Amino acid sequence: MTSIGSPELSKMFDAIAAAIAADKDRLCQLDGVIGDADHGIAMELGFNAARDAVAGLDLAATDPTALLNTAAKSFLNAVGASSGPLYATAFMRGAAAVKGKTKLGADDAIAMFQAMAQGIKDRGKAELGEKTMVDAWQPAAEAAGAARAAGKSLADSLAVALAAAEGGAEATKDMIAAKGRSSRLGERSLGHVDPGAASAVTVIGAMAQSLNSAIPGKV
Amino acid sequence: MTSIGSPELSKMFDAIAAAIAADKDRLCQLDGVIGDADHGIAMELGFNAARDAVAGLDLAATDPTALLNTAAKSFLNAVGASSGPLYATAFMRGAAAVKGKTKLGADDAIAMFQAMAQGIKDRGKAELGEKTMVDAWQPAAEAAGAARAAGKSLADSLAVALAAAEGGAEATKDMIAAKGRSSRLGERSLGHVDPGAASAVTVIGAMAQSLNSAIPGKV
Amino acid sequence: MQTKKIINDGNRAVDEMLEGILAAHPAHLRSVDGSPRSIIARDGPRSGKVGLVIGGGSGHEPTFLGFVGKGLADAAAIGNVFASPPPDPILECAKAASGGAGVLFMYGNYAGDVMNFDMAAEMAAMDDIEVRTVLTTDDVASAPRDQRGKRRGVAGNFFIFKAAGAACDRMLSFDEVERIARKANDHTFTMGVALSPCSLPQTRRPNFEIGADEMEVGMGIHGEPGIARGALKSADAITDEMLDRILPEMAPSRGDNVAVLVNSLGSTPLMELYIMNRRLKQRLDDIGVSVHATWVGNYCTSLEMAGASLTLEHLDGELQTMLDHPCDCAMFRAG
Amino acid sequence: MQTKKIINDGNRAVDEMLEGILAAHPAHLRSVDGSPRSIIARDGPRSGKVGLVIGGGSGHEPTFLGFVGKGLADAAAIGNVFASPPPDPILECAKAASGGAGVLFMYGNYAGDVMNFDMAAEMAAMDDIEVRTVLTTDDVASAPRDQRGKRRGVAGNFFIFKAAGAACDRMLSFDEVERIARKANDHTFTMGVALSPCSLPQTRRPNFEIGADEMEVGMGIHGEPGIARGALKSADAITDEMLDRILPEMAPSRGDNVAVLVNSLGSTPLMELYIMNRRLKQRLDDIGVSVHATWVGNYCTSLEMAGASLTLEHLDGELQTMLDHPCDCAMFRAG
Ligand SMILES: Nc1ncnc2c1ncn2[C@@H]1O[C@H](COP(=O)(O)OP(=O)(O)O)[C@@H](O)[C@H]1O
Ligand SMILES: Nc1ncnc2c1ncn2[C@@H]1O[C@H](COP(=O)(O)OP(=O)(O)O)[C@@H](O)[C@H]1O
Ligand SMILES: [Mg+2]
Ligand SMILES: [Mg+2]
Ligand SMILES: [Mg+2]
Ligand SMILES: [Mg+2]
Repeated sequence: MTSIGSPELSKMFDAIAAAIAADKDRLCQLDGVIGDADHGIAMELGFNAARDAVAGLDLAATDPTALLNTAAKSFLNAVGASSGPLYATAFMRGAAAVKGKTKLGADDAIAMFQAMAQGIKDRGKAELGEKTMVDAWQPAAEAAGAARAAGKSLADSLAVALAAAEGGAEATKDMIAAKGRSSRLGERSLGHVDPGAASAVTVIGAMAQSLNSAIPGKV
Repeated sequence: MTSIGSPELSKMFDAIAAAIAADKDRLCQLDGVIGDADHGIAMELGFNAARDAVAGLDLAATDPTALLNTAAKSFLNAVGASSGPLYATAFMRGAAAVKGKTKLGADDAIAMFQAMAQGIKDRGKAELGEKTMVDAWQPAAEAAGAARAAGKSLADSLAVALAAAEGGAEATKDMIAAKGRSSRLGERSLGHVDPGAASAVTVIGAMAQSLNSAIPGKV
Repeated sequence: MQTKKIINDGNRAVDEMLEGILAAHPAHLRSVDGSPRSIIARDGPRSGKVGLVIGGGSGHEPTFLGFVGKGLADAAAIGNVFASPPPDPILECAKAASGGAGVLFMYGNYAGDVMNFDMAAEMAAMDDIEVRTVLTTDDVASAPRDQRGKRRGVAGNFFIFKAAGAACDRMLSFDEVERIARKANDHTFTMGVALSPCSLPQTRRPNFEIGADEMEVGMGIHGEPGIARGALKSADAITDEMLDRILPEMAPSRGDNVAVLVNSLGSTPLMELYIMNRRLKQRLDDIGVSVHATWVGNYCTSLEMAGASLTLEHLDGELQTMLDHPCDCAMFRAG
Repeated sequence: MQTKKIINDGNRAVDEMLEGILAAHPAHLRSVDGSPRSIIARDGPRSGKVGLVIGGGSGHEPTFLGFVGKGLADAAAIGNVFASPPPDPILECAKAASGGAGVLFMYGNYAGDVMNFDMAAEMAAMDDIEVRTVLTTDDVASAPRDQRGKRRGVAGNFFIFKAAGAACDRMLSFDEVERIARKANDHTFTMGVALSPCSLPQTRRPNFEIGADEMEVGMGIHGEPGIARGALKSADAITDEMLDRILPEMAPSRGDNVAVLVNSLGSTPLMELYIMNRRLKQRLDDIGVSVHATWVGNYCTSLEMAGASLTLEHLDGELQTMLDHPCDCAMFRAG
């Protein structure tokens, strides 16, 4: 296995859904502090729906773009909320980034990953430092791109992406929210991790692990 | 002091109000178990109103009958509930029993006491054993009457009345309520003291103490 | 530790509430001069009409005040929290509601209310007002079927008062009004469950204890214990448990019409009530019973108690006419 | 330990609630075929009329569903608990509400709602439906005065939707409807306090922690923290604190008219709301401001949260006309 096709992407959605389900309570608790306590629910619903929709596809007859669009649509329709449009846009952009391919190599996977981050940013109109999931996704995408450009393997690139996401999520503690529900808290949002940034780490971690097993080693 | 006039009755209402106020929480708790948790409130409101109304009278120009009727009316209007008509009727009957007197001797006091018990019974149409305040008041009135008939002093007569009330209240534990709010509980009312019987003990105790100090010793 | 309430002085809560109600609904309600606990409809009492006086303890809002208005009750006498009003404000209501054709007293069947309203009725008779009384006894959980007269009046009040109020508004005779009121009571069945206690403004302590996973089946609307304490069940199971008591008694035939009230005891939100209504409708569909009208919400509450009750009114043509008769109250409008 | 709820499966709560709502109100509401989260008025949309689509997360009932009906909103798109609906059901609402004269989207100003409704608006444009959007931003506690556009929409929705719905029903032009909707929003001010948390059906855990003697001032209707945590105060002090923020911004002149909404966030009973209304009326009387109409009750809730909000709408002749315009919704009627 040195490339990522629809079966591998389907496994990736299994992995994300499992990781998010395990993380649900923590995410709801984080959201309870500065938001409305439902982020874990939304993420679980969304990724369960995406996983199930993808599992229902004839993977032999579905290319990655179609698969990612299916995931996007089903996530969105199951969730709404903030996470819905953000992750739906992420996957639709990821889908567009790999249009025409049936198998994704390491560069394609990185391109998909970067497109996802950009999609979240475009949909939410959030900048770095506004205490949103962008604070995890953008550094992760930048780190992944830089690592790959520097000749790192997919696994290593995604490993630095995950580390960057973790750093970014941790950094949201010191930010005052400027976008999303918690932006009305002003200074009271200080000291708490943004739930969307926290879940981004979980999503990115599951993606990394799953894609690494599709393209293992030093490719 | 060997007789009871309006000043002494006024002091009696002070004494009852103080005793009930001190007992309020327990009475609410008892009522919470088999009723609606407000019995202490009703009794406190009622006796505070009675005390205040009586305190507002020109005692020199008010005979016991008028005083007791004032207490009845003010208790009733402050409370409503079950306790309101029951205690209002008690005091109105007590008032009628001493009609025409300005000073009450021991026999009058016992007659007043018995009339009160009968008033409660008539108003509530409750029989002994139905788990109501009648189970304290009726034995108390009977015991007081019997003791007085046997030549006991007012103090001793009221002492046996109090003991009988206590016994009667305690006995309500083993009764299934057949009147009042708790009558819908069936067997679930078993094992709990009736709040109205409990407060009757408090009222009778305060009355006894107060009247004894008006007609002390072996009269 | 005190329970949390937005109040000032607990002892003044009822009077301050009434001030707030009169301030909110000046077009519908006023109090009798000198008797602030006697609330009457601005457009209710009139000559030749049987007057309808309802009342009882506070803490059940919008019962009783919310049902005062044209086409429903003419007046409500308001007691302390969970306590019958004393006779005086009831008497003032009777006087204000009297149009010379008699005054009907309607209220839930509780010892305290019976004593106070009866005293008021005696006083009204001395003022040459003929008073009759119809007690509501819709709570199926509060006494066995053969002792219907011993049952409590709870949320079904709403349908029963509505029928009587419509009969009065249609200028029916005292006999007819009384007959219809009794019939509405006979045709109305309620059962409730409670999940958590309320607390009185004066004590601010939970008025009963209940386990974290328990419910009280058949709970009264004053926190009186019901018929059984059990594990909290699903909405469908709770609804079924209620219907399994109500339906055998009501014994509707296929094609019959009912009116439905899914009532919150206070803090149970609409979401949960509508989930119950979903099951209720399934059950009625199954036995071919039609729902003529449904009310869902806070109609007869116990302050902030959590829990809900179901009420079914078994309609015939006459009761349906009374139900559909328009009414215009401060907190409720229909027709 | 789970919080107590009368539900079946937490994940099915919203859909089961909707089933119960449609079963209860068949004369008023129906869902779009194939889109059960798109609820439309039976007597609402019509040719030549601007369509009004509202919506948002569930858990605020009777907001939003309760305000769908003739004279108010034509359709509501329903999300999960405290979650914006996705674009698809919103789009279906837009199609159903469209009478060819444009469709106005109105909803509370939350990031999630904005993203989903905007996506739906783009999709509607592809179907040749012109969509405009007016966000409600009445929560004075959620951003400073000079950032009104950043504020949340809360209970004031009720007045703002009502004005827009009336303008639509009166067949005003799209421009006029939009202008009136914006004006109603500009004239409407809300502030709330919360005393205890609610819990989501899926988690059944309190969604925030609060001390036994504390209140959260400026709490959002999803349990979002407000502007300050403080000791629980008396009803009068709480009402004053709210008015002291609202009135300086609203700046009414002597003789002005306002409409009042005293809203329960869920479990706060009518008694407490009316006690607040008493104080509110005193304060308005003091400054010579008249109350044209008052609503008191559960209008915009956060499931079973304890707490209350005050909303004032500063009326002029036009807004008063819109407020008085009749509407007939499943859970609300006026005029
Ligand atoms: N404009 C935005 N751009 C990017 N991310 C956002 C934006 N608004 C909110 N978010 C993210 O969404 C998360 C909340 O998601 P969720 O709880 O599912 O939705 P909601 O706030 O609607 O309840 C926040 O923690 C934040 O990371
Ligand atoms: N019919 C009755 N006859 C005598 N006492 C009664 C009757 N009904 C109720 N009571 C007494 O009243 C008590 C309850 O009083 P209270 O709590 O003040 O009234 P309520 O039941 O209206 O809340 C009961 O404990 C019982 O002793
Ligand atoms: Mg959230
Ligand atoms: Mg009691
Ligand atoms: Mg009581
Ligand atoms: Mg949310």
